Amino acid sequence: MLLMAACYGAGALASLLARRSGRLALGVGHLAALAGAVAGLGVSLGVLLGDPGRTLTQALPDLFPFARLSLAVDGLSAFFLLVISLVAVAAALYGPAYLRAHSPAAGPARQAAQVLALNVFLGCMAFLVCAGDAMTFLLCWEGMTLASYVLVVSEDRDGENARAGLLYMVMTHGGTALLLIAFLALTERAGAFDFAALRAAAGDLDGTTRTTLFFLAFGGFATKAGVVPLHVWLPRAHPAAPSHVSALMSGVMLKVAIYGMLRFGFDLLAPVAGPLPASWGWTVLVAGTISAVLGVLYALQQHDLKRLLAFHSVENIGIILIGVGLAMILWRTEGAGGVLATVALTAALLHTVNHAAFKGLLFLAAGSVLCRTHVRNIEELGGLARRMPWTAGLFLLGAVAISGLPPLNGFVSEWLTFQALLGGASRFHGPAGLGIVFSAAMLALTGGLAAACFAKAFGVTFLGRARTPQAEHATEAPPSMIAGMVWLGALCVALGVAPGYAMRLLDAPTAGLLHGPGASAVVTARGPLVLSAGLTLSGISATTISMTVMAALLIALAAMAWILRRGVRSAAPRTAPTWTSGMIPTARFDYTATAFAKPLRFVFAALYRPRREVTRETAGTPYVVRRIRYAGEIVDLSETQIYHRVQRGITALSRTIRARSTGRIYGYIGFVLGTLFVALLLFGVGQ
Amino acid sequence: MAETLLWVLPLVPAVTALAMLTTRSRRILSAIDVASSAVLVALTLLLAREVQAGGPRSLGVFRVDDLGLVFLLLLVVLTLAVSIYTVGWLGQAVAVGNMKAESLRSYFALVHAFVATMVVTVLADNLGVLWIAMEGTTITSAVLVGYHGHRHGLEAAWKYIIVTTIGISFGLFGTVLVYAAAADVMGGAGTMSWSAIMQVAPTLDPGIVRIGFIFVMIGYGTKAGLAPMHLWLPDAHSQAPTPVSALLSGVLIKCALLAIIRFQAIAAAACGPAFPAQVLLVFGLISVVVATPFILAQRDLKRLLGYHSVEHVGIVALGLGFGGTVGTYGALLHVVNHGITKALAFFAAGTAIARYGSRDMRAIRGLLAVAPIGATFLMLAALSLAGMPPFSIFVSELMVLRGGIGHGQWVAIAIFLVMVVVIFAGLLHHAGAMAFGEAPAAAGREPEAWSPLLAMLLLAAIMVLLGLTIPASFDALLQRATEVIVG
Amino acid sequence: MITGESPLGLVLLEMALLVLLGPLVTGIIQKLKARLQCRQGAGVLQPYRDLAKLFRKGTVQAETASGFFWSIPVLVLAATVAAGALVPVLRAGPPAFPMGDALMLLGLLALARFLTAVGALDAGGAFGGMGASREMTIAPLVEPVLMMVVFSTAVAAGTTELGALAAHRGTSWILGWSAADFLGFAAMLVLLPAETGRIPVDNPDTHLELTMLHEGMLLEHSGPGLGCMALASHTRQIVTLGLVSALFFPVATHGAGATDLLLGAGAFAAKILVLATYLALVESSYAKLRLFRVPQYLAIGFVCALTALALRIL
Amino acid sequence: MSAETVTIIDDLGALLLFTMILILAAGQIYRAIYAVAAQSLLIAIAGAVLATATGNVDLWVIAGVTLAVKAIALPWVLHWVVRRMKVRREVESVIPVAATLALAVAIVVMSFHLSASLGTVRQAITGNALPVGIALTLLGVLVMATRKTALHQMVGLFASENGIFFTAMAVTQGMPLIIEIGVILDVILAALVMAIMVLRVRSTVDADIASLDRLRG
Repeated sequence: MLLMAACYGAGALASLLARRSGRLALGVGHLAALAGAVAGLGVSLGVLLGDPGRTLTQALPDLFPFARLSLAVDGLSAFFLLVISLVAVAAALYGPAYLRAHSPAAGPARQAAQVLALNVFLGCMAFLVCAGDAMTFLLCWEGMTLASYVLVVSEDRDGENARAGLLYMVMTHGGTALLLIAFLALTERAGAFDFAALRAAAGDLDGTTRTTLFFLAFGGFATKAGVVPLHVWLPRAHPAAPSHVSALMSGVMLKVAIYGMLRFGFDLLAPVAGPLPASWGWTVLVAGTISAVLGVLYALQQHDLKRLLAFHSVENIGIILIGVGLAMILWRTEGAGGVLATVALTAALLHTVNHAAFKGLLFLAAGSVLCRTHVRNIEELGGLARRMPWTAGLFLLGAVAISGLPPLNGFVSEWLTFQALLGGASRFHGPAGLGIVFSAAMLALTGGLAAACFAKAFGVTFLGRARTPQAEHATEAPPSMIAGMVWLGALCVALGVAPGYAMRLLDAPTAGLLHGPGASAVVTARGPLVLSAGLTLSGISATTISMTVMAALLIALAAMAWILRRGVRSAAPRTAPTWTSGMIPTARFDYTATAFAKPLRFVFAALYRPRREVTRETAGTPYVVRRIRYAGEIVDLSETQIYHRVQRGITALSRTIRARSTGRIYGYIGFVLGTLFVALLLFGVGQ
Repeated sequence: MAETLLWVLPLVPAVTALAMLTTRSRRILSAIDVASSAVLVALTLLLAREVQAGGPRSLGVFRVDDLGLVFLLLLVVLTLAVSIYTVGWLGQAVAVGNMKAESLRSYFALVHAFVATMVVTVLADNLGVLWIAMEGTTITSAVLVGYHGHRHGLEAAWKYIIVTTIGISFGLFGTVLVYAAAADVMGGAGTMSWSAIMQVAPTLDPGIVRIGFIFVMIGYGTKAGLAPMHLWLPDAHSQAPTPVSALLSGVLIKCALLAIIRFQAIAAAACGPAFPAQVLLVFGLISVVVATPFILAQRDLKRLLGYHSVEHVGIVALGLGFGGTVGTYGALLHVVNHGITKALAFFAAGTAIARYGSRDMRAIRGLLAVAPIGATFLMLAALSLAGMPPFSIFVSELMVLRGGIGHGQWVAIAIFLVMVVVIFAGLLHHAGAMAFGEAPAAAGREPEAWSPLLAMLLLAAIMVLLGLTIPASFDALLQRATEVIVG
Repeated sequence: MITGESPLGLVLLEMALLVLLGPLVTGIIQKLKARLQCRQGAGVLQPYRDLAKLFRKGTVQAETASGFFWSIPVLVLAATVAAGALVPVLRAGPPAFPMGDALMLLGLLALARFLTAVGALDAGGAFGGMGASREMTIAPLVEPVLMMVVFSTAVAAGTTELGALAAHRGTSWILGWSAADFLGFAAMLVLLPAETGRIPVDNPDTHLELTMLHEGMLLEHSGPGLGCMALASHTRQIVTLGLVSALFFPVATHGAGATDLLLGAGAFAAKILVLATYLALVESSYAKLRLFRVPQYLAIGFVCALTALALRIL
Repeated sequence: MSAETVTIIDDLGALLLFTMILILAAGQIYRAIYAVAAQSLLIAIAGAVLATATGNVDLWVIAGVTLAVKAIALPWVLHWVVRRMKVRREVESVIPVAATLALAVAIVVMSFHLSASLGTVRQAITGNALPVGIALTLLGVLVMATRKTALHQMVGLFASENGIFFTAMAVTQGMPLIIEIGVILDVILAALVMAIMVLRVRSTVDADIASLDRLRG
């Protein structure tokens, strides 16, 4: 673990020293990051595969007299450390080439600053999940925010990024304020900062305080995780960062917030015995469902590739939260509740790592498109599949995975979530059960919409004709970037085809957190090749699937179909222009993303509040139309309805107050006199 | 040894002030300036070691205890930083014509007289001497505020001297009342020595002490810039020459706070700790709340920093008001942290203003492009002022919060946090707008002068260090200082 | 190989059976439609002839199409057929070796649909995109409802595995149905045309570019590729019908004797015929809906399914 | 302390309040200055009375210094500045004089109510010196808050400091001499600086320094 720290530290330091030569800084810094990630992998695997219940602790130097700093890696921490390290490896492989290729204009100082921030960012995240006390947690939490802020604003210094960074900082800072209260309320009870003491101090909390603290913490973490309606910063900040950092922010940083929720909900604040208060789980479940649906709906209407991906992060966080909330509802309920809670938590954690894998992959692919074309609006791309085959193929892989389609990993975790939801529904009769099933239906809707969205994203970006010269002259990304993507793509396939083996890694977190059966005991009871989830109380009639067999079957069938496809007389295909009712096809004939998403915009108009304006240029008579200009936009409801109003309100208020102040000195004196008068009346009169 | 130091310390700047009048050469003046500040630092460290070894020392009307030592350290460190900064700043100011080359010596003399009075306020044991020195700071710094001599400067100086003099006269009235109570108890020739009064504090008449404390609170609170008596502060701090602004914001208001703390100790002993805590809490909250809108809608960079001082003094008052060991400790730590950070902020702002020739933040754009190092320092200072780790203010605000939560002051905590977040937004908005974007053609692109950067580096180093750790010796000092207050 | 608790071999046999019978079902539906519209109509084997012809032809490929285009039909066909492996045809009861459940089945169909849409976008040109866009608009609305129908039976059975579901329902046919079953079945009947791409949601016969959904996506495919796509859509249709029958009126013969299998086969044929007739009736008695009326139409199914679930759970 | 001393002090206090009201109501700057001088004279007398009563020598000195500085020197300085500046003699008040007087009444009532609520303070400070002192101090500031010209603000400042002096003298034990001297010196220094500023503004920008209000918000 110290090795990991050393590596990140060395990376930061090296990039600081090497600020004269950007190339060196990039190389060394990313190398150090890679080493740190590998070390992190080692640590986490060591804990996860070691004997369950073992906690790796490591005292840190006492920096502050009032708090003893320490690291404590238990199953949960190790799992999230694993997620972080997995993506960090890809980012470290991908980073140098990207930074060089995307912004060659950037001076060495700026590149060095970026690498420095990257190392700090990774280090803070790794230490955050390993933190054994509140102080370390808070310091790393803010350090993580600060480093990512630097990365966001450093990408290119135009106002847009600065605004995105500002919004990001302010909202997360607000979240941190909530966290501060939640933490300090515990530390002041405990008189110490380490988690063990907090756990003990939370033992004798009364119900209302406990719930209040949980909601404070949940609010704080939800801001970071981008839960609707606290998500507005996310689709701005994530795209603004360099792409491998976007991958880290979307794929990992949001998960750190999930870690915080789990740590608080199941560990620190959990009552000594008995189930959690019902309000916790239901809040999380509802928040998750709303985020999932709204996230994908807004993603559908985005034409900025990275923004689209960022909105999908909102969606996937929602899916994870559905699992978490369900686990909270079911935990320590009688009967097979415990088992079901394990299934739900397993689904959530599995989706956590899955989302890290495919969202990281997608962001990296989007990044290589970006650094080759310098265009983020997919309307201006197209036809890239023939010029960047690797990128296109890997993006398609990620698209299938994130759409929750078999045989890739997205399907597995969504399947587990569905099973858990059904189990919950069969346990709770009455409205509770109905609510659970309804969120299952919403989850299904989410999956379908995600598929639609990525059909659009992939099709419009990579297929058809190139719409602009940038897309026309794109070339394949350098091999080191491809390597980073391939690593994540391999993860997607492996987790999809053989998920049973991943369950082994989930044992420690699930068992450690729920004090119940481990993941593999429940989900892969029939061997690693078979996933099963017991729905009934007894868990007798369990639903079982085998991703492995299904993948094998698919391959076999594909082989047969391949032969069939070659046809009886295998002649090379003639090529001809695309059929466009007999006209000569041009790029303008291709279906645009706007047009693709239009029907869904109609269907969900209530949520989008679409605004469109059509301007016609007619030649004298309205019947002869020279040109039609169509402009349309959709608004983010929470943004326009909540944030803009609040912001406008505060600004207007302060403007007026400031305008009121006349710089007259007798006014100043009057204030002093009045204050004294009032103070004497209030405090002076003897009781 | 320590006793001699007690009278040597105020003498150093006083003598320097006189020595300044003997020469006109800028180089020599700056040399003397830096040298005497360095001597001051050295002597203070010596004194600190003595006190750490042998406890509080007193000599006549002077006395140094751990509480005073905290403020003294802040004072001398900032003085040194200011001296280093002034070297480069003067060059630019004279070049532009803000400072007249022939009148420099009076400027230096006034600055050191100002420092001398502040040293006396920190070291004073006799409450009367404390008051006299405080009024002395007002007079000297008022002249410095109006030093540029243009209309705005004089206006600010007038407001400053009038309002603070009123405040201080209230302070005198409070002092008289407390003295009356003490003299009544002691009988015979009563004394105004704080340490002596503390001996008998529990037996003082609570009623009269209460009124006395209110007068002191309003009076020295005016000087400390607590709302709603703060109105002069943004004017004065924004119009003064940048080094003076740093001293005003960084040290002077802290000296006033020290005076309040001394009387708080007496009042707490006489009327029970609840009463002064309550008063401090109210004024702290008012300050934090009142500062917010002016920070959000501010256009003038230095006024922004001025209002920020109001907020942070409010935070210190909150910490004292929350009371208890934790809260008081946090308050003292915050005094130091804010002093360092605010001086850094003023330095960075001063260089930026000199570069763009305007204090209007809408005119300052793309600082990172034209002055990367200074811009980085500005951003660091802004982030620290906003309470971001790993910078020092985060730690002290954390301590203050702990104090509040420990005493269950939920309402105060809620208001405090909301305001802090809003201010964070405003400050970061302003800082980001200045740092990023495209720099106007008018902006000076000459390389950055070394001495201001050196001064900023010194302060930034302390800032980050205190954000990452609290050295054991410093912690021990703060602990003992806390005991002096809380008992 | 044919012995044991419905082993892998039997599963594969059933799958092959579905693939072979898929075109026949289409043929029958066409024939019935023709009859209902007082036409002679082509023979029921016409789809087979079309397929044979297509596989004999050469390929014309759009010049803008990328490397993916060639493999799209392969993957689509594979996914659809794999879905076929999950439908209990001859008999009920969970297979000895688990492969997948209803969710997996729906997932595979969704995968096929996704790939089809991608392929449609590959050639460029307006019609493919139009078809893909509309298909991907309808699909997200259909899938949740389908899942809810599945859930409405799964909640009772405690599993989403079709074989186990069928076994749980046992031989209790219409007689044993509860209100929830009726509503669920109603929802399924509403969804069937949408899922099989038929009037009133889609029109399989038209090649008028502006009205077609599924056909629009196939415009650029030709020869064996088109053959694969056609075969895939035949299979998809029969798989959907099989899903309905497995959910609502399965045969449940646990024996593995030849008689049981024959009985199962007969029952299956009967069920498929009934559903095919229903589709034919609907197609020839309704007109195609405008695209933006389709959501309202599907809403009926949604309400039915939700009510079914409510009844099942409350 | 003998009862008649207390009564004398109380009478002096009443007179002081009367002079303060004169300052508040003064229509012309000169009147205000004369009133301050008279007030300082009364303070000096009070000092003398207390000195005889307590036999405290310091008080004699203080009384003398007060007489010299506050009753003669400062009023003269003010007078000189006024002549030097040739300001309009009329008082420009922020709020009507009637309202000012009403506020004054409120302040006086408050201070007496305040000290009445204290009880045992009476031994510490002679007679009604405490409430009178509070009232004088606040009233002096009230003058500053309700007048627009710089000179009036200086006048008000001195008046309010008279209040402080009165209370300080009335502290039964008397204040340490050195402190009193220091305080008075400070007051003189402040007065000089203020006077310089006033004149400087008058000379550079032809305006009353107290009427500058460009710095706001």
